[in-house]
Amino acid sequence: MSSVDMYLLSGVAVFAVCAYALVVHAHLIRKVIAINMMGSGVFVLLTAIARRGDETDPVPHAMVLTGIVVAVSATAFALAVVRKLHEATGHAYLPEEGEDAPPDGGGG
Amino acid sequence: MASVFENTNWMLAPILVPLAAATVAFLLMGIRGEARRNAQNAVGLAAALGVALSALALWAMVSGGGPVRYELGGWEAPLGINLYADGLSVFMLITTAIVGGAGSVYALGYFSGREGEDARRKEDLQDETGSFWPLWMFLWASMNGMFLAADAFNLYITLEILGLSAAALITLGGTRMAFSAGMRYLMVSLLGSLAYLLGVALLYGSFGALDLATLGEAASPIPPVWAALALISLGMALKTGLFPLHFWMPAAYTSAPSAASAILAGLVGKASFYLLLRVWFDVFGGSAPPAAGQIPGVLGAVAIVWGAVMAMRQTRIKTLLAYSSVSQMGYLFLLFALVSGAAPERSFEAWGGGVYLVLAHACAKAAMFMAAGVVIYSVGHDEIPRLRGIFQKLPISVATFAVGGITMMGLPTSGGFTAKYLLFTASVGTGQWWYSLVVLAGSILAALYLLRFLNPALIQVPTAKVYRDAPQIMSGTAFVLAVFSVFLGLMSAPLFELLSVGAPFPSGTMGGS
Amino acid sequence: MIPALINAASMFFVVAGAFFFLAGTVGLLRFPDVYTRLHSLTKADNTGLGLMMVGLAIQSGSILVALKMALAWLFVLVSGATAAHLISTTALKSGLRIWRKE
Amino acid sequence: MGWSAMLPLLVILSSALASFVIFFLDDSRAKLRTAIYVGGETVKLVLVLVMLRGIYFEEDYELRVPVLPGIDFLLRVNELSMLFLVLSAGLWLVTTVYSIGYLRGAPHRSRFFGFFGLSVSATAGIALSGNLFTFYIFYEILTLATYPLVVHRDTPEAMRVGRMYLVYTIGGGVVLLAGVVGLQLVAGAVEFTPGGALSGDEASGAVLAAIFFIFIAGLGVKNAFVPLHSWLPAAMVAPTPVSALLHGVAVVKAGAFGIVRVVHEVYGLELAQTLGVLLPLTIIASVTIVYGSFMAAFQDELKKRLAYSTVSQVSYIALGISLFSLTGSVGGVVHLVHQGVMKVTLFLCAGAISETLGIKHISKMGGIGRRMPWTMGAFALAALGMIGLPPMAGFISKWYLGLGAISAGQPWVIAVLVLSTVLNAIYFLPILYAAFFGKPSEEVAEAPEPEGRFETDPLMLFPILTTAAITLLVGVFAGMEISPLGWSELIAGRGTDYEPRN
Amino acid sequence: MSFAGLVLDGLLALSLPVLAWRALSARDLYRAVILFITFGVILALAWARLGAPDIALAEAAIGAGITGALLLNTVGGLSRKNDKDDERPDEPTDRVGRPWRTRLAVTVPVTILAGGLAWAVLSFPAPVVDMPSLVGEAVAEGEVSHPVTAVLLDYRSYDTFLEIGVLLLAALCVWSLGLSAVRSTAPEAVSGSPVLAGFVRLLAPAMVVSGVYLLWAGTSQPGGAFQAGAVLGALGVVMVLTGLLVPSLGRGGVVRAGLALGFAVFLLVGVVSMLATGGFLAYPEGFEYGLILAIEFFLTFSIALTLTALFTTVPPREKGGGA
Repeated sequence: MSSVDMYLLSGVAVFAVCAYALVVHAHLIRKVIAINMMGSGVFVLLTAIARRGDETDPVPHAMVLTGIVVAVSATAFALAVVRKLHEATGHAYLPEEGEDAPPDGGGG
Repeated sequence: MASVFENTNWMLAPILVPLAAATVAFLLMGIRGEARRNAQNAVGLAAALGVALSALALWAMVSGGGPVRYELGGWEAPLGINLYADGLSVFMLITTAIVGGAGSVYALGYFSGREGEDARRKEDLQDETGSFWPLWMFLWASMNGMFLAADAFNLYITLEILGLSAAALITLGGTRMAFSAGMRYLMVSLLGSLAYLLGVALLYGSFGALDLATLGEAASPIPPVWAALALISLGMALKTGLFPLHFWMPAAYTSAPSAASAILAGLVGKASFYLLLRVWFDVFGGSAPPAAGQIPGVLGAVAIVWGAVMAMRQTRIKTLLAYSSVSQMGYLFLLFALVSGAAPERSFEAWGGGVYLVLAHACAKAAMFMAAGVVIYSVGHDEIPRLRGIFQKLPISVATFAVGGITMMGLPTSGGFTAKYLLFTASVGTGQWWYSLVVLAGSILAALYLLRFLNPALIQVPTAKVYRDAPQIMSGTAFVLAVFSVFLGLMSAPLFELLSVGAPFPSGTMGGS
Repeated sequence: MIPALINAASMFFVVAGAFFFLAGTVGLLRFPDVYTRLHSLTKADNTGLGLMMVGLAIQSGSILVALKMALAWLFVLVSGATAAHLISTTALKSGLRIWRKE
Repeated sequence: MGWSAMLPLLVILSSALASFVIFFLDDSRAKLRTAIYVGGETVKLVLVLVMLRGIYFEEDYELRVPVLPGIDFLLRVNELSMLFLVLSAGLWLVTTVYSIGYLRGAPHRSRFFGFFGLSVSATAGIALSGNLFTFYIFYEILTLATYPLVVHRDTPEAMRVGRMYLVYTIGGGVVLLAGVVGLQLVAGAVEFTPGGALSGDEASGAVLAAIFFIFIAGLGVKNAFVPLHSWLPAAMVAPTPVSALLHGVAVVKAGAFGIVRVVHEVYGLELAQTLGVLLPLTIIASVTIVYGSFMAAFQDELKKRLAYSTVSQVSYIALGISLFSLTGSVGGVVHLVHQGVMKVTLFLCAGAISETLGIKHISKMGGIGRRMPWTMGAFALAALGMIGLPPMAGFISKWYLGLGAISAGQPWVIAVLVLSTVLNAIYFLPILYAAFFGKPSEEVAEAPEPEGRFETDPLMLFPILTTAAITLLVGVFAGMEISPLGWSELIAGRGTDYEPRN
Repeated sequence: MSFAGLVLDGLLALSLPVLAWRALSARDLYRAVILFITFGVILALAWARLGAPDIALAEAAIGAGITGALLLNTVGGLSRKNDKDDERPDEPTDRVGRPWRTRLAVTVPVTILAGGLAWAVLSFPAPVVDMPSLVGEAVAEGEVSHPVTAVLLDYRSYDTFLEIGVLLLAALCVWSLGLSAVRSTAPEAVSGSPVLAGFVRLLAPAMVVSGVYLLWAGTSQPGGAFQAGAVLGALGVVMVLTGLLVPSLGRGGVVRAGLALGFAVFLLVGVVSMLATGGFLAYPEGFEYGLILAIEFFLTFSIALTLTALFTTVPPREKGGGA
């Protein structure tokens, strides 16, 4: 097994582990971390793909750079919503399904 | 005249105009009060006009000269990024131009509440931070960008813009429910885009290209391609809200400000569906196993029934509409089963029917959410049991609901009828008659859930109190849009001509033998 | 002859640096409280890294690279010192007792 | 696209546009509303008469707009269209005048008249559609336009019935759609053609027969075939003019008219006979006729009795059509008109009675003939017609049906007709007896004296007298070429070598 | 590749999923965030090994650095809130578990997913398009010699343009929530420390210098607007943390203009080049290098400012009243 293969599998493993955690954990910060790292898994995969041939392929590198910036943007917004939700409800969980009924009176 | 339309730079206008408007509206956030609202309104409306004009220009260009390709930065694919417009792209652009334009006009009234005004749902009336317009413009640009993109990674970025701005629009609702719904949507959206990105990575790993056309030529039935198809489908089904991945939808559509709900329910879900269409038929064309289409097909069929049954059990207009969306989205997914069915000559019918429903449903559902917004604006809530006899007070909005319902039920002469007629024909024609039963059952179920609101609303003893009159422009826009959706069935000929430009299936005679 | 000497010197410095790292890590694990752990960590890391840098600088054979390494070491020194200071101050202010032998 | 192509569209639009304007009128602007309405009607009637003349002289009116590739929106006029069109336009006028009196001072009149006009436009569309696709479109519009009329009273009961009505009719529409699509798939675009559009080679006989029964099931809801009929008696909660419209002109008739179209102009009598689908239809119709008559006899509420009577009478049309005999067809087609005229008269009378005296039940109608002689006279005329007394309209229909049954070799149908006639007599004659010869009931005795010169609102009385007169006239002058009977013979005879008798 | 290199790669590749697992199942959220940052650092190492120094730099600064700071800040904000009203002691030290049935129900599909993906990535065919040589040929003809920069700002400049839009959008989204400033999570002792302030004063010029260097070097070697912006953004975060910058970052109009500047310049260059050459972002002959550098300059500025703004989350203060 070559280095590239190992990194390919590593990226897949990171993606899968984080997908599992994303579903299983309830705390929103954990979910945000999970999604962020899931993205990293894809980036590892892309970088490994770039390394396959004789020359390094710069296009996946550009994709990953873009992806990192997008990921930090999304993470920042997600964390801000977590804070807002925490301000409003006092906790950082999403209501389970069925609990989505309007919690704050008629206005909903 | 013709020479103006031949300039392919038109293709950038639907993307750049809203982006520029978003930037200007963003800068205008600094001004306070009435002045900001007026300035942002002007910018937004100008952009809406620009998008509409450019969509028309593209319509002329594409129907005149066939599909158009644009090389960004002057770089040929696969090195550079291309834009590509065929009939489907332009059709989707027109959809956003119509529904987005109506949404923009509606927003003029919706966010016109004055500070300090007695408002039970303050967040519905004021956009205190002035974020609605820039967010909506980003959202619009991302959708248009998606419809014109010909590059897999570029699509990923537009998906992300779409997800972020849509989530932010939901949280503008400002309630606890809005924050949790916005958060849930953000998660779903990010997860969906990541699944898509992983799919793209697999495709790049297999073929070394991102250009959709290049990928389409190269695609072959090998494990990475199957995995990519599965991941992309999963991600987009999640973002579109296909049963059973629709769990985020009701809360999101309910708690967003109604101006945003209309846009979200009308357009945003359709964008990811568009992507699905592109990927399935333009990229993977022949490499998907024929039975694969049965998975979305069956789930869509279940969604039609499940969504309608759930809609019947709701006590709020907006949740009812949201579950109705679950049901109507199900119709869209039928086409995957029908296209991969036994009779290839029926493919264009099924495909075109699904695509036409996108437009029809977008108009009708947006109009109905707008009408719900008028109710909330005027009455302060949208709880059906407390809205008995509301017809006496808000006749136009109830009428909007009823007229929009015609499309939901798929009755003539609505666009919903045309679409469901074609889906029906295709399902019988491909020998998959069980889908035709679902199509028909969905119509009756739709009638039942619509009556859940219409029946009490029409009753003569009014119990609901209207404490404030909504601006006429709100109810008017909603009504016009709903009426438009009912006449869509009569205007289908030119639109289908447009759709046949660059369609993945030959468009023969439809509905015939 | 010269290359052999250079290699030997460089190896000596790197191994010495590694030893300091090892010692620092043992300290981090074995020492009883925040303050002593910080002590072992910063001392060991600063010295260990310095020695390694020297070893590698000799190996590189370029003044420019050696200077860059020195600069990097300098930054680590400064930030390590600042961080250690901040952690210890915080620990003191939040009332963590200093460990004393019973 | 010339004048003659636009004419069918104008016929539909004349009432539709008037309705649209009326929606936006305030309820209090009664005069303006009436003016617009009557204006629309007059225009429509004139256009219809122009077309009638044109058809008589064998002119073509056709409007074709492609909607989807391969599917056209098609309006085309032929003799059968005209029969239904004249019926609907004429009775609409009468019913409208009646409604103005009936609803005087009631709320939501703009809404009422708006949808009333829309319903009639849809009916005109049904009459004029030239292919199944267009027919289906108007069929569904009719459903939607009549729903607000059914729930017009806005009571919870009305809402419940409204939901039932919608579920039944939309369900029926959906099944009809299935038939339309099915036929489209096997035979392409099917246009209504006298003598039948299908050749029988399009698909196997089983498939064609299956599609035929899908059509019958879809149309049978509006046509109120047993067991799809229960919405019809329930829909009695609607105001009386609406009931008259539903029963006599629009909804039920749309179903019956559709069956005539399908049997005569899609399949053609010959092909239908070859496929063996006619006999089942005869049986369904017969069962419905007998069942409806039986049920009617047990109702005490006048409108309910009339409703079950409709269930029974409308199926005469299908019965006639299903007999493999031109005479039978003539009977069926002519009953389209005759039943309409008679049933509208009966309903209008029932409405006038309940509005003037507040009486809704037959048991309380004793002696009513002396209080409202003109109304009850008209009622008697129509009821006798229903029973089939010569020379009234109903007699003509039953006579032809009977002849048809014999020539089709189905003599048992005569038994059905006789049984039905006996039942008709059983449920109508007691009313007449009580009304004219019975002891005045309490309600009748205590009823207030008429306020004006007439026994009830003249706007209600004159329409009643008009339709009653027509009931008599179409029977008496059935021999004329221009009478409904003459016209029906013309229709039934097209595409065959049938010679109308004298 | 040497055996030692293979072992190192194996260790790195193995430690990534392990770290991810540890981070996500850590006992409390602080630990989770620290492990997340460690993950980022290891990731940067892996990328350095994979011959992607550009990404390694960006990951270290943005992925581990700024994202880590964001997470810490949020976790701190949440726990601080709990200290105050003490209503729910379940955060941040939670170890939220679902019933084992749920876990099993998740494990099975995730295992299938992982297995399928592994099969897929190990059966990649030889690519149809030889992208490296396509890029190589284009770079040889162009004025920008670093291929990654050429891809980012020339061949795929449209992606980068939209991506800067994403950054601007993120700031807009965060501001639309109308959050108030989290009081610095660091205790008073830290934020008031003269040692720290001195350290930052020492650090600031060095970071500015390295940022500018990265920007300038980017056209010919690893580096560029993203890396430079990330470094400067990290500096901004540190300065906010130590109180050298106010959370609202200054006058509203100026901040807003600063955020939008990079995107606006990009858009403007695109439109102007469309007018000049007839193609969006098709740089006129001979202007390629200059335009790219100009765009990168403004991008660096806006990226740095946006990253700082995302950290503070506070909308800028407007004239004539609090925001």
